[in-house]
Amino acid sequence: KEASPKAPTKEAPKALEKVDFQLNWKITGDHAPYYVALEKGWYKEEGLDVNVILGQGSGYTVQVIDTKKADIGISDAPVPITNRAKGAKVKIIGIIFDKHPNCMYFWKSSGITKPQDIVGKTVAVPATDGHKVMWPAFAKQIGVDPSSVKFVNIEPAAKVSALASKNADVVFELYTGKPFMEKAIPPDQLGYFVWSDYGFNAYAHSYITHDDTIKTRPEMLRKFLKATYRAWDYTLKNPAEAIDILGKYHPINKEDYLANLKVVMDFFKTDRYKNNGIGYIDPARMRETVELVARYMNVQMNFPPEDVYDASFLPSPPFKYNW
Amino acid sequence: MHGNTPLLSIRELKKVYKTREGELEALGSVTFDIYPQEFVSIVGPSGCGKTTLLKIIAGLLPKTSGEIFVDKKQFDPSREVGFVFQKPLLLPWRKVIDNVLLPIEILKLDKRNYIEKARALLELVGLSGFENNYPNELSGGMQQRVSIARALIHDPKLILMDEPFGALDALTRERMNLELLRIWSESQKTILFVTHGIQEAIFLSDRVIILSARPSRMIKALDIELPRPRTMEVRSSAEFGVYSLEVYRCLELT
Amino acid sequence: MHGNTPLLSIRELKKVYKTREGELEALGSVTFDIYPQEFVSIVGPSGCGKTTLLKIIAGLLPKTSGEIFVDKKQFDPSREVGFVFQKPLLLPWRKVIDNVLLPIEILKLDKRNYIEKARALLELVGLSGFENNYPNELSGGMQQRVSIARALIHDPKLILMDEPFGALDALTRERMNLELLRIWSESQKTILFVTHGIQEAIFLSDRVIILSARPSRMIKALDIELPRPRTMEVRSSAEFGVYSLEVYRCLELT
Amino acid sequence: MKLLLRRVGYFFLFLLFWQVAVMVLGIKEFIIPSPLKTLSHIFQPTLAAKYQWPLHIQATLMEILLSFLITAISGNLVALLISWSRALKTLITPIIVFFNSLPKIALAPLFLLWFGYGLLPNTLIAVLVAFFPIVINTSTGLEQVDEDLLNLVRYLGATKGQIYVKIKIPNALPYIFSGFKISATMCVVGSIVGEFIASDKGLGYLLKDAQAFIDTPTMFACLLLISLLGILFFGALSLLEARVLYWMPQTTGGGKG
Amino acid sequence: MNHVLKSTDSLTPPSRLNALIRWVTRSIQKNLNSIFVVLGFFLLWEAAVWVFRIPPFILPAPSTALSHLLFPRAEANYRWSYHISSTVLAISLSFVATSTVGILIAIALAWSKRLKEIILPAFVFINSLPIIAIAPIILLWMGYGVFTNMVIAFLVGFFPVVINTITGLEAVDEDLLDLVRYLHASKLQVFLKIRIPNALPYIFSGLKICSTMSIVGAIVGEFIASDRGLGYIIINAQYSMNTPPIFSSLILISLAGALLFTLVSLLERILMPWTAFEAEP
Ligand SMILES: Nc1ncnc2c1ncn2[C@@H]1O[C@H](COP(=O)(O)OP(=O)(O)OP(=O)(O)O)[C@@H](O)[C@H]1O
Ligand SMILES: Nc1ncnc2c1ncn2[C@@H]1O[C@H](COP(=O)(O)OP(=O)(O)OP(=O)(O)O)[C@@H](O)[C@H]1O
Ligand SMILES: [Mg+2]
Ligand SMILES: [Mg+2]
Repeated sequence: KEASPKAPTKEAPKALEKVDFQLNWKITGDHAPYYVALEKGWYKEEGLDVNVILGQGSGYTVQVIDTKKADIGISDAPVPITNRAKGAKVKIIGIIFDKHPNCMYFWKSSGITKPQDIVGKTVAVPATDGHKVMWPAFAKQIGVDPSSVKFVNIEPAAKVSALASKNADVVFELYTGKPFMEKAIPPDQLGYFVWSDYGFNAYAHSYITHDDTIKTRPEMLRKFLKATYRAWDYTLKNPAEAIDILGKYHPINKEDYLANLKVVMDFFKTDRYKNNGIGYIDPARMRETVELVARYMNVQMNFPPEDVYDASFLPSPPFKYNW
Repeated sequence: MHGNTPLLSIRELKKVYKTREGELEALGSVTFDIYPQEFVSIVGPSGCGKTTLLKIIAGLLPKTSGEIFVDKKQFDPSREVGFVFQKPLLLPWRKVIDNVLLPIEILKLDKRNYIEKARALLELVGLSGFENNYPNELSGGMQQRVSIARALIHDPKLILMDEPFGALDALTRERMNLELLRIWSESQKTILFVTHGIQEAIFLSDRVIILSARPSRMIKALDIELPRPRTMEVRSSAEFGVYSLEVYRCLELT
Repeated sequence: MHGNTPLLSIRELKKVYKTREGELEALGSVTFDIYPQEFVSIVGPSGCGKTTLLKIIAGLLPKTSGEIFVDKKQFDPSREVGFVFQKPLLLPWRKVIDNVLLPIEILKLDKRNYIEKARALLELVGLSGFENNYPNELSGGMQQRVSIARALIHDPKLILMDEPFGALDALTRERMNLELLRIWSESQKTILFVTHGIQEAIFLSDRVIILSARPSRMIKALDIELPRPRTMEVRSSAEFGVYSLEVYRCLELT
Repeated sequence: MKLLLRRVGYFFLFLLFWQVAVMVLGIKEFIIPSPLKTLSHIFQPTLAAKYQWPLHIQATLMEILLSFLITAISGNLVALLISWSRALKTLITPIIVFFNSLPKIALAPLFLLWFGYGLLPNTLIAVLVAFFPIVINTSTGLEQVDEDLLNLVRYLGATKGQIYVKIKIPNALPYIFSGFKISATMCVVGSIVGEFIASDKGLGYLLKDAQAFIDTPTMFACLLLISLLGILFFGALSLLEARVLYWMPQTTGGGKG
Repeated sequence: MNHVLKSTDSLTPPSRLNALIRWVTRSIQKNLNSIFVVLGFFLLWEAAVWVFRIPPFILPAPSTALSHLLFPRAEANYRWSYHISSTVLAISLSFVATSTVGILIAIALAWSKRLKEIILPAFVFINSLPIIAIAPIILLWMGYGVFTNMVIAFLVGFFPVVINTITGLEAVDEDLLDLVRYLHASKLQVFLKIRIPNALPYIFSGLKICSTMSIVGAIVGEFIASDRGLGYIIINAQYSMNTPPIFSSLILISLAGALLFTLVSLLERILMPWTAFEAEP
């Protein structure tokens, strides 16, 4: 197993509990909190020895959690929901972004003025990307036929190129990728629509775990979420320091990542998090998410919406984010 | 010139190869004796089965019928035979001395007892000083001499040589013939020598066995009563010419 | 036996190779004449520069100094020379007849005029019927015969042969010698023949030129006054033995 | 022929073993699907219609063939240049070697930026991947000529052009073909890599799509078809080789592949 | 007594060390040319970037890439030495593992005809798959980490080693086998004394191909299954269109390729001293 170079495991005393934590993707700005928690020793304080593992996408995270190759993972909410319907034993135990970050980018010069203008356009998006998976839902929500656009599969790394070279009219990419888009496309010419501004209200990045882990190691989950949300709280308050810490562990361009993190912070500036604390799972919205998945993505839901999540491990008192 | 008991007796030896196209009678029926310390050559047209014969004697091929025996006992070639092939077949990754010692390793004998012998043999073949060279640092003639030393290392009674000098140029070959005669007389071995060279066969041998084309039979066993040591004078003599004409006749070359 | 004017005169020909290790004097100084329809052989130790000599005559190598001329004019090899190499060097992707016609293509002559000639030459070398075979369907001796036909196709005056039968087994070689003599007398060409085989050289030639080891000089030009046609009886005669002994002496083989 | 039959036999044995293993060990479908399930995604009519196999196979096949064509022509041309002139050789070789050791996938964004997507760029990527072996093999072949074979025509005053046309190029044919065979497989791999970088159809596209939905049977079906394409292509080239190199001694019975 | 040796055969035993040294100096001379060409190529590239004002996200100038490599950056801590050393480790481990396992497999296959008949087609099949396509599946089976990374590199590079080694083991002069067969050599003896040494030149040419592929394999492995190494730097930088470190890494990777190739060639020379005297042009 990989251990980060400066992980506090080195001087580990006796009984730290090992936790394998599967990220959703390679390092992005929103992964800073885990390294903040590691650096400040908050996981250790909780008696946990957390091992952060880089990711391959939400689908991969679900596979890893379902086969118990990791204990906790990050995944886009609809993915575990879909897979639970297919028999995977995974549950959501906490939310990361309170707003859905899915977004579409285009050149302003292309004449797109509203999301519906996407009809007939060429859209570049990695096949394994959450955007592609959730497109049918969003398409129906904005009232267009999901098959009315032409998809081009690309490597995740090629998103910016695809738009910059105008090889695609539209690129689906998280809103958090905006600083990188702006590197290649002048900000005044870059157009974008955040899906959540057009009624796409599903939950997005969430912490998931296996049903068995919920049964056998509830305390661990509780401790993990406590330290993690504490780190989120700290990161949101000290983004520059958080990115500095992240930069100690990974070869990142801090300027780029700080810009990235600052965009991410927008997803935490909601009344829900202000009132209920970061990570809060709103049952109504979760139900909505499940319904969205069931309706628009042709999944047979053979269980009640309450089965897909378990809010009992969230920290109490919650970390209320007051921006 | 022969002793009384043959070193090796070959009786009605036959070999039939089974090929895709059917049976191929390589050796018709061959019968002859070899006596200790004799130098016997075999000549015959290409493809008549000379190599086949040597390989059967060395145990590399099964015979189809006939007998090979020593003192009325079945012949066991493994330690009694040294084989010199047409190509020197030295292992390029081994130094000269280690090439000479190869049979010792294969026979799982104690190598230490043979190192001195290997040196002595290399001296016999005129290669002292080259023990630690690699084969490709030697000329073709030198390589073939190493392979002769190798065939002698485990002290076999009988040396089988299958056109050992076929790949050498004619001048080197003449020299090697003189060398071989010296080695033979010094080492007191028995040699069965296959060649295409009629002059060569006559020059070297006590007896030349002439085989017919396939299926081969012995046309003639020609005793060569030229004086020894053989020199270039012997080779240029009128008697030599008579012997060669005899062989030419047998092979219908005239 | 010679006509009056030489076909080719070679005067104090020298060749020095420049190598990484310094200069290497391959041909010391060689002087001789070849007369029309003569069969001249060159023998000498390996590495003495025989191939070098032929290559210079054929224009494949520049000479270092000396002269090669015909009728007092500079010699132009391109259409006057046919070269037979040690290996047959047939192009495996061409049929026998197309191999024979290769020089015609290279010389950009009209191929149609030569097809009949190619057939005739193949008949001359005893290969009629094999025109449309591929080289790897022929034996080594047959391949070398094709290459002789190829050397004759553009009707050169002089045929240079560099150990053409060196790769053949001795019996086949004897046969090829007889063949070559027949081809030579029928085609009325002049042949300069390099060989290591002393018997071969004497058997074939009107004259044998003996070269010393490097840097090579001519030790002797031996006129062979054996009767023609040469037969195996000639070869086994006492006179033949005398000539060979002479050559052995020159080469210090005795 | 018998060998071929035995191979096919082993292959079915392998499939059977795989099927039994999946069934007995209860391996979940998204880890390894059973061969039956995999094959059903290719042959079962409704599923097959859903995946539009012919469309994707055709797209990939086009890329493979086109890239092979381009590789074969340009690779041999470059090899010819290298062997023709020493100066060109010193100039071109290091650059080719340099590019050969680069992981092409690392340049994915740049490829998209420079070439866009579709048949042409995918073909180009495949060419880039498969280029090297052909250049190496052909130039080796052009250089591995018996010096005496050259002398044979040189003393007749042959021109450089004649030497190439009559001796060097035919002489290099066996090398050229072995380069072809190596490149064939690499063209397949290269085309798929190209499709990964950017594509809107092809087996690589379908494979990625299936991966997104954790649809492992389809992924395996794609992999099966991809390697089938590779093996067929290789086999076709071997047949062609036997045809073109009719003058080579027939030594190989069934070929290596 | 040695009179016959004099004229044609005499050969002074040359020094093998000298030959090795000569070979090394000649190789350096030969590669000097290549180095100049590559330098020229970089200069052209640099000039093109400046003249055509190519924005760095499309193609950074080599000087930019180099400066990222050589000088500490305020905005990022690339920890080059850490990532380089981990990539070097990954490459060496996968190269060593690939070669050893590949050679052992080849020996096993050459030993048993039956085994070869069954397994070799399977290898051909695996070799014809694009490894990056199956990498996610491998990742799922084996999890994240150095070992997975090595497995990926192995799959990319094992084939040439296996094929070449088998060819070498089988390309033995039949007569060479007769040579030991008449002495009743065992199969093991035949392998140890004849077949394996005979295969060495083939093995080395396999290793040379494998050296390039191991590098590609190790880097692809880092793309997919690692959180360190140059491959990881590339993947990370791609996300944020941060091209200079990508090119720094690519330059380093090429360098590693050249280095590994040279090492293999040197090893070949040292392990096969008998080839030192093969005719030099
Ligand atoms: N393994 C084999 N299977 C079938 N036929 C064989 C085999 N080995 C040899 N032959 C055939 O048997 C005949 C005799 O072969 P052999 O090699 O013994 O002849 P040879 O007298 O040594 O010939 P050469 O003088 O050319 O060396 C030849 O016709 C040859 O083609
Ligand atoms: N291109 C070359 N460069 C340097 N030295 C050469 C070259 N070609 C031949 N030599 C050397 O010149 C000498 C004469 O060579 P050449 O091939 O002419 O001899 P040869 O008499 O034909 O020998 P052989 O009988 O073995 O064929 C040899 O010592 C050889 O090593
Ligand atoms: Mg034989
Ligand atoms: Mg010569």
